[in-house]
Amino acid sequence: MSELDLNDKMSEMLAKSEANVKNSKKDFTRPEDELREVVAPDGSIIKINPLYDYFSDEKPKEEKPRNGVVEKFLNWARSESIWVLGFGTGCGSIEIPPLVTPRFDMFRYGVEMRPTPRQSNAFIISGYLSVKTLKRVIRTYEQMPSPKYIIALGSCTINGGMYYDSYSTINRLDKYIPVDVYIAGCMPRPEALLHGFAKLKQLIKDGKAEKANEYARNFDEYKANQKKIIKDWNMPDYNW
Amino acid sequence: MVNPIYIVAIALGVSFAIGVLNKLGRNFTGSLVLAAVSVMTFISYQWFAAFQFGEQTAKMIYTAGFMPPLSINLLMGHYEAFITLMINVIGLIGGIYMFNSLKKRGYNAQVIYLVLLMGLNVMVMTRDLFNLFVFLEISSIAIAGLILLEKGTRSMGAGFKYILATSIISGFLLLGIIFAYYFTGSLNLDDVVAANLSSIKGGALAAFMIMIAIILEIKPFPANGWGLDVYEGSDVGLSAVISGASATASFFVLYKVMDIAGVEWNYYISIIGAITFVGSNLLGIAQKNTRRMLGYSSIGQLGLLMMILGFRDILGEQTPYIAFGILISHYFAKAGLFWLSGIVKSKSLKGWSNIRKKPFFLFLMGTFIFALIGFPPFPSFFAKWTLVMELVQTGNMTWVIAILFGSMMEAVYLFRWFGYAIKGENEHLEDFKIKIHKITPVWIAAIGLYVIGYFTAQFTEVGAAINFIPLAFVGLLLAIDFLPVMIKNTIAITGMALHFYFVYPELEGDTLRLIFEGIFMVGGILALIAGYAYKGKRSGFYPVAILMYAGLTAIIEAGTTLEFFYGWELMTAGSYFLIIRGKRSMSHGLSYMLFSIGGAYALLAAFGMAHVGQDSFAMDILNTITYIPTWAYGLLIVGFLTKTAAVGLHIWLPGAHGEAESDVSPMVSAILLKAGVFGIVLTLIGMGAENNQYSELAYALGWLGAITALVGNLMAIFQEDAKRLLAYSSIGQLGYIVLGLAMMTHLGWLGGFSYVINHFLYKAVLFMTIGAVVMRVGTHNMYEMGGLIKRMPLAFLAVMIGIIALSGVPPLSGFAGKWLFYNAILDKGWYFQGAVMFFSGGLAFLYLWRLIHTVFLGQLKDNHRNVKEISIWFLIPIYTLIAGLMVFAAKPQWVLQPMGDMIAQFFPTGQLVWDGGTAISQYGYWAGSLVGVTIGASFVFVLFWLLVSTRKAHKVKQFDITYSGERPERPETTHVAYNVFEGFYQAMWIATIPMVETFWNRVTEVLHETAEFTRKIYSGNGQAYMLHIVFFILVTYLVIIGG
Amino acid sequence: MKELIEKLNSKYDLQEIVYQRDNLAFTAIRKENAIDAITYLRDYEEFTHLVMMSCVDWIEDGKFQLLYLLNSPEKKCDIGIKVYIDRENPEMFSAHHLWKSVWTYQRELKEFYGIDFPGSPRVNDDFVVEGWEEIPFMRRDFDTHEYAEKTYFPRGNRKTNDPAEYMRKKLYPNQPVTAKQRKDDK
Amino acid sequence: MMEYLELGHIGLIIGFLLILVGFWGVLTQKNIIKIIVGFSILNTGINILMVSLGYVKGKTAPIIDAAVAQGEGHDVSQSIVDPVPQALVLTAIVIGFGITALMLAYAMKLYNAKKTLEINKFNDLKW
Amino acid sequence: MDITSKLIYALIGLLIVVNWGMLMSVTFRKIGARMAGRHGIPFRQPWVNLLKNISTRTIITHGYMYYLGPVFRLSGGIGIFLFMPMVFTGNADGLWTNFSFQGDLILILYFQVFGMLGMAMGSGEGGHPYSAMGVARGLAQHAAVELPLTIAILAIAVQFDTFSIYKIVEAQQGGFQNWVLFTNPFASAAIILAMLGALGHSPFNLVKAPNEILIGPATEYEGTYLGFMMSAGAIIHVMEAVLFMNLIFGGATSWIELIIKSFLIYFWSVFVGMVFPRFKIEQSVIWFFKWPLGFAIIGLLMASF
Repeated sequence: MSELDLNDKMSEMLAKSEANVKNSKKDFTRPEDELREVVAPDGSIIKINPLYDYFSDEKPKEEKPRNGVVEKFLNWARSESIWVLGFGTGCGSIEIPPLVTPRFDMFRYGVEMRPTPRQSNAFIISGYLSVKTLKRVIRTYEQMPSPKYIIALGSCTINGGMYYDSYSTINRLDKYIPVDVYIAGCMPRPEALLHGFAKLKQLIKDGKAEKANEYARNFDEYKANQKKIIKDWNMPDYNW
Repeated sequence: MVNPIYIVAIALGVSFAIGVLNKLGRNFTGSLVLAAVSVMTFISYQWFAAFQFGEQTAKMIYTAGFMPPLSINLLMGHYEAFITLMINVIGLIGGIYMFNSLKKRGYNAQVIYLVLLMGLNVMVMTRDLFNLFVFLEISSIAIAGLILLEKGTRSMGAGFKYILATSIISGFLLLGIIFAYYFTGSLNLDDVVAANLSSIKGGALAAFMIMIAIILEIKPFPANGWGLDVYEGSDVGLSAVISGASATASFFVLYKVMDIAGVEWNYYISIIGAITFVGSNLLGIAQKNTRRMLGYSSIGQLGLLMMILGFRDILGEQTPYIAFGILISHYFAKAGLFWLSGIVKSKSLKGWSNIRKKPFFLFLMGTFIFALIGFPPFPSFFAKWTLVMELVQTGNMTWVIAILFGSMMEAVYLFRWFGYAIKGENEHLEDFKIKIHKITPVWIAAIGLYVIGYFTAQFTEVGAAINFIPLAFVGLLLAIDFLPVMIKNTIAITGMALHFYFVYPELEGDTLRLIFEGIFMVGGILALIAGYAYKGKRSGFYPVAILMYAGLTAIIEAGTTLEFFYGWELMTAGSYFLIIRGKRSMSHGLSYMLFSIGGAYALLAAFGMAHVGQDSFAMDILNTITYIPTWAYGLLIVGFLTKTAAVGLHIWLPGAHGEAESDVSPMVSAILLKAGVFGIVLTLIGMGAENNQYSELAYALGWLGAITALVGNLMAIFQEDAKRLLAYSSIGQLGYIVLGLAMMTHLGWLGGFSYVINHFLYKAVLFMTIGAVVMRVGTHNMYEMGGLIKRMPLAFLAVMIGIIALSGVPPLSGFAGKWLFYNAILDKGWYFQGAVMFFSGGLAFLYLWRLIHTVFLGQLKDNHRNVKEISIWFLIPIYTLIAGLMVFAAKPQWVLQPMGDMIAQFFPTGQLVWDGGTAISQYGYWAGSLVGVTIGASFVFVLFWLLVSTRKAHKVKQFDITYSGERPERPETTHVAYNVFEGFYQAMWIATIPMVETFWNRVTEVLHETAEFTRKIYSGNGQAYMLHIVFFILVTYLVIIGG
Repeated sequence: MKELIEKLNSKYDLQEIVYQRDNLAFTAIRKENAIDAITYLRDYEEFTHLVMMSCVDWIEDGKFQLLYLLNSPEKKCDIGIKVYIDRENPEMFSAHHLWKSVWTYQRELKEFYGIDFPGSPRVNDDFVVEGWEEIPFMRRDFDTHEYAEKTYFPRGNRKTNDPAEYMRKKLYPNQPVTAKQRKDDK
Repeated sequence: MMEYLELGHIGLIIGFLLILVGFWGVLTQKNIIKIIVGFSILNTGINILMVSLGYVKGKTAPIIDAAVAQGEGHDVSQSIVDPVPQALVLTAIVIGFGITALMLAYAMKLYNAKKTLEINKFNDLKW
Repeated sequence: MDITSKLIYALIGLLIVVNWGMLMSVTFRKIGARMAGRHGIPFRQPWVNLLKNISTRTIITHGYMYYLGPVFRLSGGIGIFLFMPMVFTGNADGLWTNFSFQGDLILILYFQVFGMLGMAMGSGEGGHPYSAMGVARGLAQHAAVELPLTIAILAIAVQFDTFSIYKIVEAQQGGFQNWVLFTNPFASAAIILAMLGALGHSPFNLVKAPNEILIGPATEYEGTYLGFMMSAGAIIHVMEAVLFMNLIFGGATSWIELIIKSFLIYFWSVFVGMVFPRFKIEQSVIWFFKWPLGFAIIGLLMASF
């Protein structure tokens, strides 16, 4: 790109952001999310809506558990194989690394860290959650395959904790995503976390950890809450 | 029979009449001139016809009623008749061309033009030395006079230099004649010859002076600046006449007077000719001005003719044939080119791109250039062939090298020029008008070349009309070029199919040839089917494609080396045109042509060596080369390797294949390269197959093949252009084939041949698919594509099958080649070559994955969201080929068994044993079809299981990926495609330095620098030119007499 | 240091001068002169490094105080340039051409305080919070508690304890409070 | 001295000298007119050379007049020098004249074009 | 042996191999844990993981190639198993030779790529950048491993004048002194070193490169796909070990011997992996061109003279 183009682009961007400020009550669309037109190789014009064309935004469905013993057996397997997504959302994520150390060693309980949401079934919301992070959390949570579990760590996720009056930190996590297990404390120690895992396992075994279905059931409500605080929503409504 | 003296009489008479008529105010003098020249032409034609078709004997015409030496006498023999015919014909059509410009310059110019022709005629016919001098002077004065009548200082300066130089030369000639008279007492040529001038004391000096003057008239290098200036500066019509008539006459004069000097001069004339030929052509490289370049070329051609004259004792009765072929090609082609340059007007080579819009101009220009270089079916091809055959026969390899080197240089600048014309990137295109009287002569020249080419061929083995049927077909396609693609394509396919149908019975039983013919014809037809996808006229495509196929099939069917070479050159010409059709293909087309010509010359020399001591030209002579056979086979191999693009000779390939059109790439890659393989096969059979006498050659070839495989595959990894990637991959694959063949064992050949077939199949699939994709998406760069599997699932499937086959992963057919290679390597003991090859095979995964990933997988680009599946016309041939691949994969024994039987003719030991579908070698075993069944079964089993367990899978879109909680912004920034193997590059960069390219660049640089430096001697100063002449004479004197 | 300030004073008519330490001084410059002075300091007095740029909301005075803290690696001293700008119409000349880091500082100030820097690149883009609709949240007249109550579903009956006292009560309910502890609590 | 130095030899020597002078003029003079003069001298030299070569001592010019003894049985050719070179010279002179004229015409036109007669200046075409 | 019983034996063998492969992977994790002073995962963990993965309730697909990726991978693994003679019983068509009569060593060498290539293409359609990066690294390393490995294998083939694995194993019977490990130590050294790259543990685990490019090619795969890939991984690990066992460690005459030997071979790679940190691509490539290649060339020279 030449210097000139860059300048043009820059001034265009400036004009755009100024325009955004003027009617700031409505529009948070970033330039890259606006409708755009590209020229196809054969010369025709393709209109692209970046918010819809690239995503499958079908809503989640409730997934019925299997019958009786089979489901019990599978739940046992799920409970013994908790793969936690490696995503530290707040200060509590510093409490997770000790779990892999010899002193706590979560592996013996079948708990492992996985790097990608596609392969994990548990998500630890570690401490305070700003609105900005919430957006990422929602996307990540929705990308996990069902059944999936949320462990909320620390008092910030319960009632906002010491950030209860912050302009950018949520107070109650369960208004936005369904939570299976809360672990209170500021911060809870790794032992508490292990205890939380044990609790979660028990819930799964009892067939009570069906929060993913709850999310699907009350999807519109959750979405409304999420969208209320996330003003610049630039994702599909459900992230597959 | 009209007395030839009337040629003179009419010219003189009309000249006088014009003067008178002009005084009377009559205005038809121009037509009168043409009429006069017509009559002159008629007279010479009459004589020529009488000699050629009748029983006429040479006739001496005595003037003034005395017998020589008292009077001047003219001789009208066969040659004289022919040469005067040539002079008069060019005088006539040149006169038509110059009609207006002569008229503009007034009746004086018309008179002078007539006088010029007359002078040339008499120069040819006269047997009197002094008369020769007089008419030499007359024609010189006439030329200078014509130039004088032009406008502008440039041409005037040239004319003045010309007259200065010719005066000096004629001074020497006069002195020589006087001395000759003094010593022999006669001016009559025959008397002087009879007196054996050079044996008389002091007579040698006289002979020297006469000879050197005549030689200088032919403008030998480097004493020829004056001639060049005239070629460049004067009116193009005149340049054409000088090049066509004056030079021809001078050449004939040299032929006449050579007898005076005696046989020892032959050698010196050859040397001067060789220096002129090589020197002028070398200097031609540095030329940017069209006309001057043509001048260099003219002089070079005359140098070649001088060489031939010098060889006349060696060549014996072939001399006239050879000289005729070269002379007539040069005569028509050069005149034609000069005339064209007059129409196009542009002085610089680059300016010629303005003829691109006029295809017939390109046709004409191509005709002339190919005729000059010596391509079939032009006379020069047959002449050059005979020349080289005879020279090698008599052990004159050095001369052959000089001739081929000079021709190579000539090809360099002529084809560069042609490249500019076809593909030059010149924004500023001047338009030009075509006048009928100017274009007609050019057409006559071109048609003359074809007609005479046909007749010339009658004296050789390819004379049979069958060899011209494909050319006639090409001509037909050329004639119907205005029709839409649909019709032409159908005609072309029908033609090829018919050809195959007729040829097939002949080849049945000869599996070797049948394999290659099948690849050429079936592959050709399939590639042509893809041509239906094109719309419009596709001007010029079909003639050249068919020309290539004609050449290819001629190679297969060749019974003699000449026929082989004929086919080879046709194929080269056709493929050159195909390649240069692509975008940005100028430099690639040029390098392809140069390497091809270089290779062809190597073949020519090798065929010559093979012919030594043999009576026939049959292809079998390759089996029994006795004359420095190692070199001969080496040359053959090098010649064929230029087509298979072995490392060192490969630099033309990536660009040529990469930039070619979508359906041309498979033609030139999957099909054309096999011609080189066929040649190598023939060579290796010639080397004795199993009883190979030349293991060192085979060993070198083997390493070359291995390194080619490595280089090709390694370079393919780092390409960003999909088609270039495939092109480099072709280099690598051809390396395997060469290595396999070089092993000279049964298994090696079987491996090589299985690669021949496989490479044809999958490379055609890949090139066609990628080409069709490129047609849809409009870019070659892989990083600009991506995710196309969503839009083109069938294309993806084709590429997937292609790459699995190419990488040699079982169960597809590529594995057959790998398996055979491992066994062959173990059999032969070439472990390290094998290791290099298998390593290259490993590298293939890298670029294959890259090809499929960056094009079809990953993120679909915005502007490709609506592209359609590739054209059905591409899918048909692609899936036909895939069916072939599948058959090979499912039943390898169907292919390998007959192939093994064929190879067993040459390599009876170490054959595979077939137990049903299981191939058993000495070392291992492989049940191709069973492996397929096993793999297929487990695949289907797993697939079924997955289908059952994930029947509810939700189909997501392209940005539904885990992106660290974020979402991708754009496909461009999410698609990993550019410089994918960066890490590998950091480890391997040292192996990717383009050493070969640097080497060839260095070679061209050195040539250019030499030419650029040497041509500075042509300072443009008339005196300097005279000094050159004097020095030339002195040096020649010291060498010939003083030395 | 002194000489420098005096030189600066003679040039730009400084409004208040505070010598904090031997190598640190603060001074206030009029808005019109500020960028000029900073440029001068950067180009002629070797203050090549912008340590930071911040803002104080003097709501009582109706002013924002901008602070440019400059550092000179050669002279090993810092100087803080204070600029008072009107709170009603907060606007300041952009200094983005002096240091690239200023881009970010000004973007931050724009978002936090609503101070405009016309011409500064990307100054209107989101910085920390995305999609903010209220008045800039670092202004002292913005009530974050009220905002949070309104927005983030506060869980009712929230009770705040003094941690020390709470733990003491919980761990040692019977032990009386000592004088020292009482002193510490204060 | 005349015994040793025949008229023919004198002609030869002068002819050679003139040729050399002519060459010198042609190759060294920069002025076109001077070059043309050089050519004329060269031509003259060649012509003299030619005539001298045909000279036979004691013979007369090949013109059938009183100077040539005539009579029955007397071979005319015995008393005259070789006529052929002289005939050639006549032709050569004519041609030389033609060339000189042509050169002068060139000189005139060249001068008109560039207002100079320096041969160095007419090197538009080179290399 | 008729085809039905062959099939039955092959299926039994496959079950053994899958389970043994999973057990080996636990062992690997256990060893790592113990070295770090941890308890480590329970032995049942891989089976539980597999069960959990194939029982997820939602599953996505990016397209048909994405879908076929794991199929290629697993059927590639199964294919290698089918073409490999597992246990030497003195009979080329014996009990546990599977379908090795269909092809020899070369077939296995090239068929290894089948799964890799399919997986690479499948993950490519997933569209995740890290998948492509992982594949690119993997292919680069594979090419580098291939060179010493091929030369060493050629050396072994030259030594025994055959490509038949059965014959190679047969020739090594009768005591450990007949093993290639001792008869051609250099080629064996090359294979032992190249094996590290083929098995893909640290320091040559840059394909997956945890914490760097997530998990490489498998980034977008979940649920059942992942389960398939885990099973395939288990099979392939065992088969790699068995291949090297057959080539240089004298093969196995019983399942017990096979299990012990393959465990030791696998342990070697685990042991190295525990000690050395990850290489970068160019380091890895260059490393393979140094020691393993040198050894392989010496080994080939030894075998050919």
